[in-house]
Amino acid sequence: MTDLTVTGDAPGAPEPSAPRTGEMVRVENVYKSFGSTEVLKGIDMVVRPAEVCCMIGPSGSGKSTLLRCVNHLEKINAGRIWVDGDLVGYRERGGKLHELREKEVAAQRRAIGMVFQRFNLFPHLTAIENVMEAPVRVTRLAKSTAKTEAAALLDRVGLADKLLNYPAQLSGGQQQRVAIARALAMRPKLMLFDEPTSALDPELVGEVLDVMKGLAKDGMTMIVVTHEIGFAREVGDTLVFMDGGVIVESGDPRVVLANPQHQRTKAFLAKVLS
Amino acid sequence: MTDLTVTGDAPGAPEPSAPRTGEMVRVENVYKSFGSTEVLKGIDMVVRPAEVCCMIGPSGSGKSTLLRCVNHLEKINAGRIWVDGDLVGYRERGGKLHELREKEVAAQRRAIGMVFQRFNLFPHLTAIENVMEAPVRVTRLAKSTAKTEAAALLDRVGLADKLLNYPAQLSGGQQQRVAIARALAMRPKLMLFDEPTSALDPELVGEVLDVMKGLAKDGMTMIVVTHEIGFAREVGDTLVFMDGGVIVESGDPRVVLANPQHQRTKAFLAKVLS
Amino acid sequence: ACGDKESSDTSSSPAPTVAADSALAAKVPDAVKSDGKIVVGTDSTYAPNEFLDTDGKTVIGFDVDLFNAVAAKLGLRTEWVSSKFADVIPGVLSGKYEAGVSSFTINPERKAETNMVSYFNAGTQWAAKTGATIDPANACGKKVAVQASTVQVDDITAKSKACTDAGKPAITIEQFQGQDQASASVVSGKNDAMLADSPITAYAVKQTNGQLALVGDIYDSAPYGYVVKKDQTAYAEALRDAVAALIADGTYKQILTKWGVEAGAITTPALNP
Amino acid sequence: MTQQPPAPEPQPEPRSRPEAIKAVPVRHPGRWVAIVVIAILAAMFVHLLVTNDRFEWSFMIDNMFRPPVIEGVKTALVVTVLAMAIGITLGIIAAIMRLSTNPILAGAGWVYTWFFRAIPRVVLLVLFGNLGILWERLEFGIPFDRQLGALFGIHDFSARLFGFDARTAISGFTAGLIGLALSEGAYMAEIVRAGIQSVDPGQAEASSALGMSRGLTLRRVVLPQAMRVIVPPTGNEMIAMLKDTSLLAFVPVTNELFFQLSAIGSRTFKVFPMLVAACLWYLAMTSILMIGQYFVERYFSRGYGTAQKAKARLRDITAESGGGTP
Amino acid sequence: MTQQPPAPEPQPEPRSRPEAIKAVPVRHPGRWVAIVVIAILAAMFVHLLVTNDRFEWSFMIDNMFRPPVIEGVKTALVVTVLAMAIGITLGIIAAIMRLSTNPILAGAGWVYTWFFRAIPRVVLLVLFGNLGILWERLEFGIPFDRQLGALFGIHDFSARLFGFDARTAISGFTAGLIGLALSEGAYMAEIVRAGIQSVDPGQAEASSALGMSRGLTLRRVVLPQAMRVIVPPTGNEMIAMLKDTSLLAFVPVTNELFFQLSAIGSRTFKVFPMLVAACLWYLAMTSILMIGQYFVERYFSRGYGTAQKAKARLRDITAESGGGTP
Ligand SMILES: Nc1ncnc2c1ncn2[C@@H]1O[C@H](COP(=O)(O)OP(=O)(O)OP(=O)(O)O)[C@@H](O)[C@H]1O
Ligand SMILES: Nc1ncnc2c1ncn2[C@@H]1O[C@H](COP(=O)(O)OP(=O)(O)OP(=O)(O)O)[C@@H](O)[C@H]1O
Ligand SMILES: [Mg+2]
Ligand SMILES: [Mg+2]
Repeated sequence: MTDLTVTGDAPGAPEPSAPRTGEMVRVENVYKSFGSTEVLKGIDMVVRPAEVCCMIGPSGSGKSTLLRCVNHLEKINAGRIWVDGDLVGYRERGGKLHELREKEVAAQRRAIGMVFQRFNLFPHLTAIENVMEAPVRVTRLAKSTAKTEAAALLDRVGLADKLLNYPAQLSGGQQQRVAIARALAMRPKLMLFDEPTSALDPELVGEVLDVMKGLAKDGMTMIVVTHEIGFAREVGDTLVFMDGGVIVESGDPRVVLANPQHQRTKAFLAKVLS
Repeated sequence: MTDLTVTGDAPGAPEPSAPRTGEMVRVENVYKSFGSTEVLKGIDMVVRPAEVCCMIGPSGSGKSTLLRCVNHLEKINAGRIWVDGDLVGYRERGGKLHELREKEVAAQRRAIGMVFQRFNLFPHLTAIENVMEAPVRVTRLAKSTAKTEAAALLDRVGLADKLLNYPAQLSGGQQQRVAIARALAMRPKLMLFDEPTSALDPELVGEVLDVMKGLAKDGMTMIVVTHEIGFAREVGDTLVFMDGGVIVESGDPRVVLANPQHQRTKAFLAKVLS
Repeated sequence: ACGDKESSDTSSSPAPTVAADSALAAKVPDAVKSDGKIVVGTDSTYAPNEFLDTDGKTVIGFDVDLFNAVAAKLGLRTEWVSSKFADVIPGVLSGKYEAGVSSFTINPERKAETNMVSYFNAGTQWAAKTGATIDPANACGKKVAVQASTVQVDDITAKSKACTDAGKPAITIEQFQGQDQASASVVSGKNDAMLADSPITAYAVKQTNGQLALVGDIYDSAPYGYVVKKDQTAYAEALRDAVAALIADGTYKQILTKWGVEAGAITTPALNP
Repeated sequence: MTQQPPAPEPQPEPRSRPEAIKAVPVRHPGRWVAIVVIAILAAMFVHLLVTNDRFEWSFMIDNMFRPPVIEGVKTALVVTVLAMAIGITLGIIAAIMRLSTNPILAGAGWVYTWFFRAIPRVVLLVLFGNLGILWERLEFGIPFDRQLGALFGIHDFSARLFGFDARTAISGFTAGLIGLALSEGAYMAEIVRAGIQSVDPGQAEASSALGMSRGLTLRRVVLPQAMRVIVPPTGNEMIAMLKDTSLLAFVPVTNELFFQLSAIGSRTFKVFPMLVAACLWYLAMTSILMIGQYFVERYFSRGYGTAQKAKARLRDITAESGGGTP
Repeated sequence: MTQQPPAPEPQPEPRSRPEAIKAVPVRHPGRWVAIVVIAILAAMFVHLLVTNDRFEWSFMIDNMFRPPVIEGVKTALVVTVLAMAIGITLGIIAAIMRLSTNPILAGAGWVYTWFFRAIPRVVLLVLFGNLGILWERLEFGIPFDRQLGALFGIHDFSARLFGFDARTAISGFTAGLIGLALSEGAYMAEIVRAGIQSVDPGQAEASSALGMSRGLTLRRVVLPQAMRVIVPPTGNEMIAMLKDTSLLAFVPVTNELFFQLSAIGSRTFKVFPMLVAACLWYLAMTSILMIGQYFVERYFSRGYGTAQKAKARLRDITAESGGGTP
């Protein structure tokens, strides 16, 4: 489980310099602004390997931004993020931070799969080509190997019969499952999901959640932003409730959901569960 | 309640020529094709004044098409539709059907409000201008009167403070409520809703359903295509389940939901309620 | 169509062969003769002086035949480059062309900028639709077509000014990019008359099968000149002497007669007359 | 999965703000090479402008503001405005014709746009400059907006209202203007059509569901929204039209800017400086129009999710700087 | 609300299919008037073509297929292809420069597009035709794709690889081609840029989230999708370029189509038939390109929700016939 260790340091104390072992993600006192609006205001979070961390919170609370910071799609303004022990986006040398070169950032991102709310499949490629693209072009896997692996992955998400369909010929749920397969093709150590089912028709939500449950069972470390409370309760190891750029409350999903400690959490849950 | 009177006539018998009194909508043996695909295959349906008829059914079953036929946004290929006793889109004279002129179709549509899944607000007009547009331009209401009425309507849907916002400055739920106010501004006798909440974030669904509940309580005749089973159970007088272009089952929502008669209904409800 | 036949006839008859004169050749600057040819700028839309043959490539005309002979006298070939009329002299001044041969009437402005060698005498000749009565000396209120940038533009502008000064209506002047359009506009009745160099007008009258007729006499007779750079006087003198030699040996007369423009023959070419 | 008791302090108090990240940026040596190359080229160009005496700067400046040149500038602007005004009108008519369900009207609209878009403007203008060759008199029996037909054969139409001498009427300025306007109409027709088609059909549907007529829908709902799509290319057309007034020199229209500058060039044999002057004049005029277009476009995108747009743009920029978008 | 027991037969058996609706359609008298007007105009135009002897049809047909004219057609096509090829290359380079985060590169790209878009092509071509006025020799020290710079001042650059006589090299055909290509590059830059920007930023994001580099993302994800936006206007540019080869007549390039047709006109004084011939030639050539463009566009929209598109189109049509959309 995530423990939101408010590390023992007094306010203003020097930053701890590295994550402990046995942590897949460590987010430490992260701030992020867009222009003059501050979206993340001191986020601390730890995700251990094989853990499923679900994040909920009202619109605009900064959930997506936090996810995007974890794989350096957004640059943070202050704080540190480590994934699997490596500082994300920077190298610390001689007490100074150096931006990583594009190639190095890309290499870091390969270890992190990301699934977007709006799928973002490549519309000009078929399902199997979508899945093969990164292995073939980035890790320079032989085409035939990549093809076999892609077919296996698509089979795993239940799409063995849709290999040659273009995204436009797939339903939303099918597209999202292709997107998951595409992310898995790079054999990530960590998967980020940003409201993976919220753009889907209610009938199609289940099939995507099932695939995610399977992943969790297989021991994938996952951070999942979701409004599917049922999923969080059943699959999540931790539930994090964000509001206004801070983590208001977190803990075992069954505990948090049954007995929220904070007024804001209570109000939000009341709305969502109604 | 709607009764799906399979009228006593033997197959192939001459069509009954007019709706009975006390019926707001009468749909009789309606067929509709797009090109070679038949989308509606003999729909019969009656909605009485002040009744709320909810329609459910899988994607592609023809729910939207049926709604669009009721206000002649689509031309039917066979059968008849009456709204408030008037044949929709045609005039029967000397045993022949004559297309109504554009003006006459427009006049019929004024009695029928329609709310779309994707709101379809006019993006270049403010909320109040959206509501005033039709009364001022179509029924030639004085601008000042229209403005007062529009403000009252927007107040009724809980948007008294958003009169001057453009649609892009409103949340989805607010936009949909403006769309409802816009339809109400023409004082329709019948309201058609096509999945009015399915494009909304879960948090915003409630506010729109509340407005619709209010309308139902005020005695508006409504046909509502929806996936919100809770709404159908609570507010609907009838529930119609469509599949593959036919009405498979209909009746009291509580009865149909608790005890569906048909296999297809059972399967669908199992999916949606899970 | 008959015009076609004629021009192909004229172009197919062989140009007289001319022997080189090494004394003259020696006066040509190295910059010009080093490649064995003279690059000539010309506006090839001016029949019969210089225009494109039916093959769409070869520039032909009496100017062409004559200057080819002049070059041959200097032991050089010619390369004819089509240009816009207005761009020929600037091209010569910049060194883009080594000579400008495009029916340039010698006038003070041109002489001030360049060296000009006279080789022909042309005047301005008017034409109008057959049967029309128009007096070139008093064309006030008429519509007159002319090719842009020719000396006739100044001429007709002055005439128009004379009209207005005399309290009469001005001449409506329409300036065309090419002489062909100017002539065509008179044939169509769009304009009342045209004026151009005498050989041009004569050729137009001939080509339009009697739809046009000459009006009035040739006036403002002035020499045509070859244009070379101001600082190439020796070269200009060589050209002048070459023309004189051609007059002397009869080739000159032969070429002019071939094109039916012998009326404009001169006896002594001059540098900047 | 590790099982631990929930953290003892479930509500984190944000600690004091850590130091902002000021990282050493990545170097891009390739870029510097490109910049040096650009700098050398620019320097050489400036050197050329200053040292090559064929530019004759003082002569050029002397001559590029002479009254006939200024007259030419005015002509260019007047023709631009008139040709665009007529062209837009024709374009709207032709677009509505092409969108008609009636095949004959749609076909006529198509033929018009096809013909005038297929022929080079310069050929068209020279042709129009010579149209007087066809007739000596033109007579009108139908209103001005039918001038297209009029140009092509009204002389044996019986309902003659008035006539005039075609040789004077259709020449120079008029011929050039009509040619440009007809040509522009064809381009505008395509633009207006694309604009109308770009509007979400749901809009027209919502409008007719409210009982608004087709005309009302077009006027109040579709066209205002189509404007967003129509205005930017119309601005481009305007700029293109200003540039194409230079083609009037070949009609010819003698008080046109390019004609006047060329005339000075050929009179003085200083062709090159006058061509440079033409470039400068057109650069100046089109640049002003471009700036105008920028503001007009900004005006027409008001109310359309400006917030979203700004957000999208911001997102692009930040994603880019984060290494995301190319 | 009425309370009734549920209908006794809850599953309706669809009855036999009723007679299809065959309604008497609404009449549109206004349309008929318009059609009659169009018919009269068309008839008058045909009458004009047949009766007015200034068209000289037989002369025109005799002359419009002569070898030099065919040569001119070939030149037009060759120049179109070459100028577009160079222009597209320049355009992609300039677009990438403009999208660079480096202000100097972006600025250089901007200046290039601004300059060449602001000057009328005809002025540019005449200017290029006279560029020989500036230098007598050109010498090259940098590769061909830097020709822009070369044109503007390479004569005192030290790394001379080879040189040639500028008076012959930069004149006629070469000057015209370079002028058109540089101008086209500026237009293509804008098109490519718009195409790249039209691709959903989510695509680039997804791609970089997969660990693909910026260049890979551009090549494999962004450009293929941008093609859909780039291809149609490039087709238009191609057609515009074909038409603008007629401007080469003013460089002048003597083996150009319009020049050749005009030359026949000037030799024979039958200007009008030759202008009509020019119209017919350009009509034919551009029409063929337009047909080609139609197929290319269709090809490039493959895989992009063709089904949805067809559905949307169908919806338009049916809504229209149902009285919905204007
Ligand atoms: N690129 C950006 N530029 C400017 N503001 C941004 C950007 N991305 C996000 N924001 C703002 O940051 C805030 C948090 O956004 P974020 O997308 O992280 O919220 P969220 O919790 O994911 O909400 P939602 O549930 O709506 O997705 C919002 O106010 C949003 O407007
Ligand atoms: N304009 C059209 N042209 C062609 N086919 C159409 C059109 N509109 C609808 N259809 C087809 O008709 C069928 C029924 O569509 P309809 O939109 O009525 O279904 P629905 O029950 O409303 O489904 P959903 O829940 O997805 O809205 C679908 O197969 C659809 O593809
Ligand atoms: Mg989000
Ligand atoms: Mg639907």
